[in-house]
Amino acid sequence: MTKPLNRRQMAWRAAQDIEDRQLVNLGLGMPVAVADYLKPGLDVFFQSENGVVGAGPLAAPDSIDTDLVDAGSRRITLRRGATIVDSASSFAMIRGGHIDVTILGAFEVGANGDLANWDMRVPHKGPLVGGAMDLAACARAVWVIMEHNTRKGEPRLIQACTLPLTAKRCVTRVFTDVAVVDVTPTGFVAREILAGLSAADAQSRTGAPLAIAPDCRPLAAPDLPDTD
Amino acid sequence: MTKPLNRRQMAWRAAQDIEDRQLVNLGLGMPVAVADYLKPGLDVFFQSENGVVGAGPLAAPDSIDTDLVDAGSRRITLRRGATIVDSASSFAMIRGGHIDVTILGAFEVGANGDLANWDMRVPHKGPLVGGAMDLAACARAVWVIMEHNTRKGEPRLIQACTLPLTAKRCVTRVFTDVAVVDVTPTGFVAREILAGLSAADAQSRTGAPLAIAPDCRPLAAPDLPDTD
Amino acid sequence: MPIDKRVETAAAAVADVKDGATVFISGFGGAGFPNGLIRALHEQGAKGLTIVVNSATHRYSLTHELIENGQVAKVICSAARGAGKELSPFEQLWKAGKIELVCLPQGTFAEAIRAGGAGIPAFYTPVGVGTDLTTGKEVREFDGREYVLEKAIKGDLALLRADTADQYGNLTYRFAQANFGPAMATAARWTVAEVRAIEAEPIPHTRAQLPGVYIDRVVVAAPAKPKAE
Amino acid sequence: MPIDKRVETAAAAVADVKDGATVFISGFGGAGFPNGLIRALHEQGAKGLTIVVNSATHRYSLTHELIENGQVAKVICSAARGAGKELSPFEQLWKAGKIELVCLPQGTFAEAIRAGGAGIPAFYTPVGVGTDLTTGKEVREFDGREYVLEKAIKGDLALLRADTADQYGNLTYRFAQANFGPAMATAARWTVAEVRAIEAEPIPHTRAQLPGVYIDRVVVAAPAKPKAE
Repeated sequence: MTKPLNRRQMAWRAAQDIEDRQLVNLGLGMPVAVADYLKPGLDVFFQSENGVVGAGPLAAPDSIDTDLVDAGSRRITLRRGATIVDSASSFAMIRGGHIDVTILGAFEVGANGDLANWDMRVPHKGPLVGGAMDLAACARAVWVIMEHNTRKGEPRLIQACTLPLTAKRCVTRVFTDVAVVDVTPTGFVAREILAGLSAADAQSRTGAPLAIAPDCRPLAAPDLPDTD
Repeated sequence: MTKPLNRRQMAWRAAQDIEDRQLVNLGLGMPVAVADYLKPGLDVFFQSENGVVGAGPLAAPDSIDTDLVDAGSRRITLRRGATIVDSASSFAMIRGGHIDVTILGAFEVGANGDLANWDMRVPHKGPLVGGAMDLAACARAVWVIMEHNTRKGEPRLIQACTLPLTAKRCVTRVFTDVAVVDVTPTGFVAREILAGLSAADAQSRTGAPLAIAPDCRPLAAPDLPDTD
Repeated sequence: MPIDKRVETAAAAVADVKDGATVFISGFGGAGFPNGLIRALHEQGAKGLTIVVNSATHRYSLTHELIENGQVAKVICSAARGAGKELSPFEQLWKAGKIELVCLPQGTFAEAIRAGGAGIPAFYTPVGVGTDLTTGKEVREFDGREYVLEKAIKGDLALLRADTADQYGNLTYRFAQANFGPAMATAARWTVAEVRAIEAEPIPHTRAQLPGVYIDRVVVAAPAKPKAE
Repeated sequence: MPIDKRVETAAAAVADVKDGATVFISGFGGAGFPNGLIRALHEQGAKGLTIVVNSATHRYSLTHELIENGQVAKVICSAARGAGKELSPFEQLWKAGKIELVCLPQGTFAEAIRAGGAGIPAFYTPVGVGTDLTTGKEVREFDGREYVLEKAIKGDLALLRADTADQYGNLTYRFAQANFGPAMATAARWTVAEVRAIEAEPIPHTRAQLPGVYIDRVVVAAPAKPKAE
């Protein structure tokens, strides 16, 4: 079996599905790395919940501006043509369905598209929802990047979410370390599976029926160093 | 009896009640003339429904700018410190209760403060409400400038409005050509009456009980040419 | 491909408007009327339109050309009265039952459009409670005051007038030009802006008044003079 | 008297905050925290406060000083989790039942504040339907989709950070400084802005990002450095 994708490779794979001229919002963690791997020639705007429309790469250490940040408090730059709006306007943009694609991390995705990504029920720690519910409920397409299984080997793609939901029936595509899975009206459908991983293997690692697309292809990504 | 106030004098009288630093919206017609007669030394901002916050005097003929207008399509100027917002934000300001005083024209005012100023039921003509309902329902104080009686001598201050309402229970003060009348929980109360007009005369020209304030004073205004 | 929303002519910008479309038209108080685009829509000829415009008839607007040309089936506005004693083209067609009319308080009109673009299907407002303009609408009390439920307005197309644009569709406005335009741009599936000039470089974020992500096409158009001018 | 909203010190700007007040605090993602005013409010000592702030605990904010000082009875936010594995001061007091918590989706939080300033008592949003954050709230269907009714948030005082102000209270922001500030300014009975500098002349309308009519006091304050910096 080919080695499962590392985190950067998963981000790379998700990036390949972004289309020209889309307005894209990337969640904290793995998803923000997607911006590094767009297909050549694409002209894409990245929106951040704090109102930046056209976030560019991270700022170089010697040109950091503490007022130029994204929703993850990362010190960023602006791309050509970027604008900045206030939070109420930023979420009007999100809630109004103006974001073409949002790519989020997740703990669990249900076979009906339910998403759980905001609360791990960490004992004693406070809740942190941020903009995840707005993005999940309202972006035109909601994609997830996550490991196919937990560290203990439990499936994250499951029949019904067990953790608190972020939004119902919202996820349409999941990029994992071993597969690209669409969430369809009839449930999970594998579009790509890691070379050497059989359909039966993929199913065994998935907590709900996993159909195999007729044109299912091998999942592959270029060599990339993993994130820290 | 002293001569009834002309239209400019009515505007002058209303202007005397505007306080320092208020945010004021003036309706079309007589009310816009109020801006010409503020007490000396006041620093007042005039808001217009089209988003101008800090409307100044009319533009001189040789410095007209067709993009610098108020809600009445008048070519205006800006005062020091003026800002301009879009319509949604302008009405957020109005509806949110941020306008200290609005001064409107009216056809009828009810003894309970009901205002009718937007539809004369002109046969075949279309309705025109504009921002009147927003201003009447939401300004902190709603004052009216109108003739005390119609051309036929019918009262405009009446027990209950007969014309379509602009807003219910909103008017708190009425400046007419013969009186200044407060609308209180117990009905109309005259604060000023034209010198020489008796309380009985004022009552006879009013379509609902008109109490006389203990400190009721003579209504007076400086000589001013009437409007066209 | 680099984003470039510039188109050559107003005609090209509205070439694909379909019969029955709901079309927002900006402009208020004489500023911000997209008269070049309105004229192009007149010439394009789409029929059965629902027009969402503050004034059904305004002396500085060319909206009446669409109405006189029989292209308009419905008007949603806050002002439907012609200035003169004679009936306006709109008033004639409305009285004849040929145009449907929805008249809203201006702030409700603006907020309903803003809601349409902001994913809010309905909201409560104190404006219009107890008046003819909210007859039949749901009234509900919050903290002892009555409010009426108003629904969002969404549309197919918005026609805006602005001062300048860049290739990304970012817009600047002069003075009171913006009025309903920004809200309309968010509530329409696609939006065309006519501008005085297109800037060669991207408009800096400190000057941009509407993010270009809301704009699909920009076109330079001299202000088309309506009759009143 | 000429309008002049300048005050000399942050202490003077918040001198009259009363116990039990509802206080908005701007700031998000590290930008726009009014740390000078927060510290002044800490020193002023008002207690029983309801704090409306996006993050109950943020490494670039001094909000935690109010919390540690026992001044806060309730927090309305979208993020209440401390960054580290150790419990934050907020989390300790919340777990001990000494601070009440309302956690909202961030867009609902922003829109509820905007609604509070815009005279909208309640609105429907699709966000949070079917999740723990809308338990017990009214759900209603419009055009086949479910929405939840959310109430406006209003307050007594808003504390903002901006870049510059003028004597009229008009504000400019740098980059992402604005975030929740403009909405908060409209929803509070009075608003104080701390700024890097006060401009000698009025800010031109083309540069002003928040009309001064929403601002009551402006004060120059160097950015107070929180621990994380």
